[in-house]
Amino acid sequence: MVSLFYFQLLSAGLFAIGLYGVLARRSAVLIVMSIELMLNAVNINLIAAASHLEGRGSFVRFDGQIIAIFIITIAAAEVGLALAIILRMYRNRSTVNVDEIDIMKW
Amino acid sequence: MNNFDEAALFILILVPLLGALLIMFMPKDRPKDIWYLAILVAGISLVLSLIIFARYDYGEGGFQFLRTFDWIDQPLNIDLSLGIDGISAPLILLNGIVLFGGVLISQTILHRNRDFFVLLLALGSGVFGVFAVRDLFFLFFFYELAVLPMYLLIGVWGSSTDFGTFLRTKEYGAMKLMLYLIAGSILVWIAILAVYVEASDAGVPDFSLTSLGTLAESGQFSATFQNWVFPLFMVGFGVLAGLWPFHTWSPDGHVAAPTAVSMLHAGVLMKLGAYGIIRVGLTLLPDGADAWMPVLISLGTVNVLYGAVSAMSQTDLKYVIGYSSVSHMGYVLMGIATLDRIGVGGAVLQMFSHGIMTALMFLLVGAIYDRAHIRDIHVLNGLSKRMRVTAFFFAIAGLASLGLPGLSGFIAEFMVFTGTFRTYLPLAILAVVGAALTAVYILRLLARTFLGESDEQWEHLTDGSLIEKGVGGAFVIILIFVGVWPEPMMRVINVSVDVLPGL
Amino acid sequence: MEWAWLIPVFCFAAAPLIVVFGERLPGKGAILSILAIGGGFVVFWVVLTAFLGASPASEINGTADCFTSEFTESLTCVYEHSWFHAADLELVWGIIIDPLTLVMLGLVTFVALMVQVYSLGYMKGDPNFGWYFAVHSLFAAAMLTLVLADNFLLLYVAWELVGICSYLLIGFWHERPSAREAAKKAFIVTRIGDVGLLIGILLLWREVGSFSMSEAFEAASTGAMSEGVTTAAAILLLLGAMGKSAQVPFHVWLPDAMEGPTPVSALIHAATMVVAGVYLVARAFPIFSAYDADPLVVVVIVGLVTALMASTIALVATDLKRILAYSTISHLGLMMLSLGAFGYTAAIFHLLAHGFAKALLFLGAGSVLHSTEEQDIQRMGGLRKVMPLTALVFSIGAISLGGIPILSGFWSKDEILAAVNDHRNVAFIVFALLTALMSALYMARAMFIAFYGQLREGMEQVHDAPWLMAVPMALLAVLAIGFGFLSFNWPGDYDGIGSFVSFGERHGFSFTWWLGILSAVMAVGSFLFAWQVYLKGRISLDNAKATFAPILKVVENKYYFDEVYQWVIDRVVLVFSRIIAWFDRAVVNDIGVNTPANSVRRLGYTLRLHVTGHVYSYTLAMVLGFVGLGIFWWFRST
Amino acid sequence: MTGLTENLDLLTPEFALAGLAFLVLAVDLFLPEDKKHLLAWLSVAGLSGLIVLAAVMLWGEDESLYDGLLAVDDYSLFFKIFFMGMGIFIILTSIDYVKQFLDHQGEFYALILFSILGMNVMAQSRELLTAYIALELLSFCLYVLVAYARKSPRSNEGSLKYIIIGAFSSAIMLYGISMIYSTLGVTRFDDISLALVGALEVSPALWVGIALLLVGLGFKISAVPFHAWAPDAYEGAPYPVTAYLAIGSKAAAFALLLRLVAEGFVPAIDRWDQWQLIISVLAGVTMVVGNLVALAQRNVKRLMAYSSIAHAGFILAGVAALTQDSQLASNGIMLYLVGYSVTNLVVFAALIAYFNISGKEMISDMGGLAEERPFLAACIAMGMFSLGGLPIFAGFAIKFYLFTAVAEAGFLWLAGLAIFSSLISLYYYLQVIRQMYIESAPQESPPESPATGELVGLEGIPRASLAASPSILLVSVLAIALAAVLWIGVYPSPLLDTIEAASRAILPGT
Repeated sequence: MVSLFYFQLLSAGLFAIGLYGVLARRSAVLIVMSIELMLNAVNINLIAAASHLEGRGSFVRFDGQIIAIFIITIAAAEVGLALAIILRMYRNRSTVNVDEIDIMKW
Repeated sequence: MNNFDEAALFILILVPLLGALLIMFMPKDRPKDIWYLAILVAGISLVLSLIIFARYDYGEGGFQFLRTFDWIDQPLNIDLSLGIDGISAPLILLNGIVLFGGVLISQTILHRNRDFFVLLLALGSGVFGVFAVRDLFFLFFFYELAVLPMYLLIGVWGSSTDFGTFLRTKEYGAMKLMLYLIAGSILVWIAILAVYVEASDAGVPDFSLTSLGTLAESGQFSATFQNWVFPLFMVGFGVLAGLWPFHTWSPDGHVAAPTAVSMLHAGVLMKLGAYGIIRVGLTLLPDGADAWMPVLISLGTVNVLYGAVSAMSQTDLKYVIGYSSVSHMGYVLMGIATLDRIGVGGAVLQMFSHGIMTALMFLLVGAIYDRAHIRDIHVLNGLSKRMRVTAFFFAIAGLASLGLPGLSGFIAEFMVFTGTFRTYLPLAILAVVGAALTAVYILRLLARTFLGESDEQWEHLTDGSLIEKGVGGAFVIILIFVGVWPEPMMRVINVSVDVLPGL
Repeated sequence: MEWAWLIPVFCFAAAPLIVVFGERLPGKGAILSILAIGGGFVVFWVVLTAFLGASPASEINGTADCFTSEFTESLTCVYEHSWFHAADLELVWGIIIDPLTLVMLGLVTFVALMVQVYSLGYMKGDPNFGWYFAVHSLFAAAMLTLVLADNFLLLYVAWELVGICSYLLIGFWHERPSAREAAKKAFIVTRIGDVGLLIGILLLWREVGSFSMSEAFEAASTGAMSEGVTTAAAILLLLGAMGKSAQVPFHVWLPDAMEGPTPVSALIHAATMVVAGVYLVARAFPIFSAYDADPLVVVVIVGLVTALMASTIALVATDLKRILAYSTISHLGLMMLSLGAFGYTAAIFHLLAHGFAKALLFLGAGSVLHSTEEQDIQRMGGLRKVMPLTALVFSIGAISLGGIPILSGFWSKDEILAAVNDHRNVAFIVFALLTALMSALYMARAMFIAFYGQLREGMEQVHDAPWLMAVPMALLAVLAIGFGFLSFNWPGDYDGIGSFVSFGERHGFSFTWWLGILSAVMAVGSFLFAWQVYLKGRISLDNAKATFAPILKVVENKYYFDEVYQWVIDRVVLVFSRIIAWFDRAVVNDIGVNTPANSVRRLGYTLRLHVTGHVYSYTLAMVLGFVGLGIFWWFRST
Repeated sequence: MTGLTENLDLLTPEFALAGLAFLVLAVDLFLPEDKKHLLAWLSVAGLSGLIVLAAVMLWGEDESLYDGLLAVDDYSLFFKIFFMGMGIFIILTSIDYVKQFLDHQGEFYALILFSILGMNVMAQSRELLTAYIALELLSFCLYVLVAYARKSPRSNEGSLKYIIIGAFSSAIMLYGISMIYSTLGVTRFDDISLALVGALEVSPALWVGIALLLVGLGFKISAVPFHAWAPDAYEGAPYPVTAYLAIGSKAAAFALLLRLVAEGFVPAIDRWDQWQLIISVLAGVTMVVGNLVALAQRNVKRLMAYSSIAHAGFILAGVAALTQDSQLASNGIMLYLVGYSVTNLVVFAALIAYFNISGKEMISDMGGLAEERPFLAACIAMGMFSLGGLPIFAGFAIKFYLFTAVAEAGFLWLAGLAIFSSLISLYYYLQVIRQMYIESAPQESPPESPATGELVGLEGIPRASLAASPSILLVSVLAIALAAVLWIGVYPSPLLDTIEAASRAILPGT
């Protein structure tokens, strides 16, 4: 059985990559994708934790997975919504580059 | 105690507020009727305050007209507890008088006068409230309520003045006044919270001045605590009282303010600060007061001298009187700081006397400004020719301000001097010198503005209207009455000053 | 006798009535005013009679209000009524009736009555006629209160009120800038002295615990009050007295005060108010003379310096009223000198004699002014021919004040010289004699130049005083001549003024022959000399003038007091005031208030740049926030 | 699993609310364009009914559903009624605006109803996932609502920023939840507190988890430094949505935070003692930065955004002051939320009324308003005074109560800071008042945005759609809200009684 620590490491790594993407990318679409990456990191963390928390090896705890499934659903909805808004943005301003999306500031 | 006594203070606070509410619903195109209504409301307030003052039983002393309304329950226990003592009774009367006078002479305000009277009456209600409550929360509540309308009153109906080298716009004056007073009040607020926390640690989580007073008497507030909280009260309330160096809002505010507002501002509002120091500072934190009084009395002395010296070279009538107020409030602060019964009594009387006197001065300045549209004492001259009565009243007010015996200012200042003589001899001498300086600027003002030949440009001026004369005359009579026979006022003040803790 | 309080009350009541109803009263209120002061005069006589008939043993009305003062050793009655109290401060309306008060009452009521009657004529047709009489009433009331007061506070109250009346009357013709300035100056200069007075009074209160004069005297004489405090209090009271009585260096206001109507000068600035300082020192004599009487040394020096200085100026002044003013200052100095030399009786006696004579002189001068509208004596001359009565009374006044024997001035001046001779060293008597000499000289000078000799051109139409003005002058002239006889031991009970008004041991009339003769000779000599110089022109002063030109210049410029004061006011006080005003605006307000306020706002403008509008910087802020939170958390939990 | 669902009926109001939302959507399909505003009235009627239903049905209940995932107690009832009441007023203030400026009216109201459902569940959830889902329900609705002015680039931009930051922060919060879950093994608030009490020391993983959770919630309540989205979203959103963001979403987030802290953290006294300081620092920074930046604003919506950030700081100070043995702080927070929301309602309703007739939202445009529209100006002024914390308005009483609680909990310095920063806030509130009362009306020229030169607030909307005068509806909403502001300011006692009961549900005390 792989120690929970490694899962957590993996999850943290994935989360960090997502985080980097959010900070570094200038395309709104790519930022949303990076966020998806972060959410998946969360899922890994949850499922791994669920499997390790009690009765190691056998899946007696379901709550982690349940949360993960909820997250997947919500993430899908979120992406849909985000893309719709990005589309609207593109229609009006012909750009999705967040550098240029700064009418409102200060 | 009959029913009237129990309800009197509540009604007193409520009348101006309800009046304001009523005026709010008047049609705005009938300014005259609005004015009449405001007079009615202020008149009722005046009558009430007179009755309350007259019914205050100085033989018995202590707090009277007691009434307590539950406001909110545990865990934050706040009651609206009303009651006045000999210190607040004269001030309530003062507010009644000045408010009534202010409303009367605001006949000339026609532009949006509905809003004007609403705000003015709200201010009056706030002041009544401060003097009538015995609860820290409500004291603070009404304190802020009294400050709130000032911004608009000055900002909308005020006037901007260009002094050549610098400009004082009404916006500036109003904003500075408002922020300054609120800045002072936040110190008070913090101090109130500190007192509450301390009292709560001592097992009395309460804002009531009565129970906090008992707590203070039993020595529950440690000296260290008192020493750091008292300056908050002192400076916080001091700002409103024009304590140097936190006074600049006052002259600038006057220069910008319309007449009635100046009257209330100098006449009543500045008294709130001094009253707060007595009512809250001295009552709750006697040790702190003891420790900080040398500072307060020194600042008070600076007030007296600084205000007088500044007033000497001002050219704007309102600046002169504004700085004179700073100077005179210095006597109030000094009197309080003596922690001597004569001194404190003198301070209270000075509050009353100065209130009437300054209100009168601003009234007359307003009358002049309305006609001449200028307040520069280098330009105005010989006004006594055309405005005999105005000049006469102004002279009386000026003389009261320089401490002429026979007028109320003398008695008050004299008592402050005596109190100070017993406690801080060197400062007392400086204070007496300050009184002499007053003569310099008052006489300069009188000589330049009222005496002498008048220019042609002032030939068209007319004397004060009947209302101005009437209100001014009433004020003059009060000044003389109190100056000649202060006993009715003093015996009320005495009973409560005598029992102030820490004296 | 307890009705003495009525004396001022009549006038107190009259003043507001005249102000309010002036236009509707007969004579615009003048009649009321005169009635009031006349009533006061009548009551004064009633009181005087009662006082003379009373004795401590007889206990008027069964009360023990009267007693024999241990200081003056004369009957003293005190009546008090509570005014107000605050804590342990008890204030009373209280009147004291003793010889000193009585003689002052007599002087004030009489001269005020005379002057008011005179004013009926003098002020006729003035637009502010009623106002004039209202202030006069108020003044009389305050002055009477001042002399009646039995406690220092009431005295101070009256003291200030006479000051303000003086201000109002000096500035009566305020359209004239000089009158305006003079009024202001008078008030402020005396006010400076008043600061001392008030401090002194409060100091006494601090020590004694009461404003009562008798208690203060008690404390001073029994030693309950330390020597230092007593001396300090005396000096402070003296400051007030110097201000009011125009002693050097506070004398500058009095000559300028001549801007007021002349009857005002006669009443306030010659006979009554200005002597209040002398009265105060006399009244507080137990304090001055307590311990080693050190304060009296100051008094005597102040008096001498004032007397000398003012008389020299009077010698060279050319304005008739100013000559009289400087003469007044000089004589006030003499009174102080006398007091400083323990000449209590002499001082008071001179006060009275001078009061009548100087009032007379002023009224005479007023009469001249009234008809010629000329003040400069160099443009007068020979007025005797057109206004004989005025010339006559003026001459009587001048001779009396100049110290020509058997007129009242001679006797009073002689008493002063005797006192100085008895109690002070020889330098004082020399200078005092010098002053007396000069006083005769300038009186003679003014008298001869103005009234005798050739009538000036353009003065032919000048008329003499109307009867309303003449009668008061005549009455005063009688007193100027005959008042001095009161100093003698008359047959019967009366042992001279010294037995009535005295401090300490009573003494009857005594005459130091050598001094009396010397001064008489000097006075007569002076008049003769002046007669030669100014009238006959036989003696020319041009050589002397040339020799003493530098000194003369100093004297003509009044020793530059005004210039120095003006410089101090312009260059020190006003500049200081402007600096403070600037400081208030630029430092306290702009730097102290606006700067913090503006920097907060500027901080806001700077801070808002952190919301860049770019979404990645928002996320970065969140990440940084988390890192900060984590670090903080780490520190907290470990 | 019958035990989990046996008292499902307690959720009737929520089900009904969801049903109402769907009903609105369904009816929307059949209504002609000019009758769409009836949907608003339908929603209002439905919500009113639900308030009555909830009050009657749930009064005094103290139950737990789904094995402690949801709580039906006085606390949740209080917030339910509060949210639905606010919802009613938001809808009422929106009607005119939506009719004039927006398309797809029906869905607008449905979204608001859905978001209220999310808020209701937020207030009653006692478990992290449930809370999260409810939060997302609210957020999704808000994302759409912010973007509702489809043609306006500002609306698009605000929404885009909002959703990106929102998604990002939900990822962060979920990561935090997952860390808590993996270290403590629990997600229910009471279990968290038990686990915290039991744990000897807090492992780094756990504090990372809790910190991340705080960041996520910090985003929702717009605490500095997680606030930067708020000004943009507020400014970009259609006016009623801005109001809704300021009033509804913030209150809901605090309802959740309050329950989380009170039930999850406070009982673990030792830990909470340490964390209080962290939250108080966060609160201090939030109020100071919010108020300072607000000084520099020229757009009134943006100003209100920063103002709401500052107020979040005040409330957060109350959160820091929560203690086990006193309900003072939680009372203070709830009172503050109510008072603040009502005040904001007054301000926003008046601003919306002004916008409806002028299409302007820059502060400088508001000159002379007191002359032209005295009532609107008075409402805005009173609201501003109230926000600035002056009596006789709600702002004073609620601030006093809350700050007293903060001081009483030992954070006198924080109370002092709060008081000081409300002084700063007074300056910008007064600037608005000054503009309306003292300045005269500006010269007639189209308001320009300093950044782009486009029309601010009216992009893509024909100017002809402006109304001639404020509708009676808005005026009556204003009157009612104003009365509430005064009532809370003058006599909050009855309200406090209710709040007291709600507090006791989450903080039973000792």
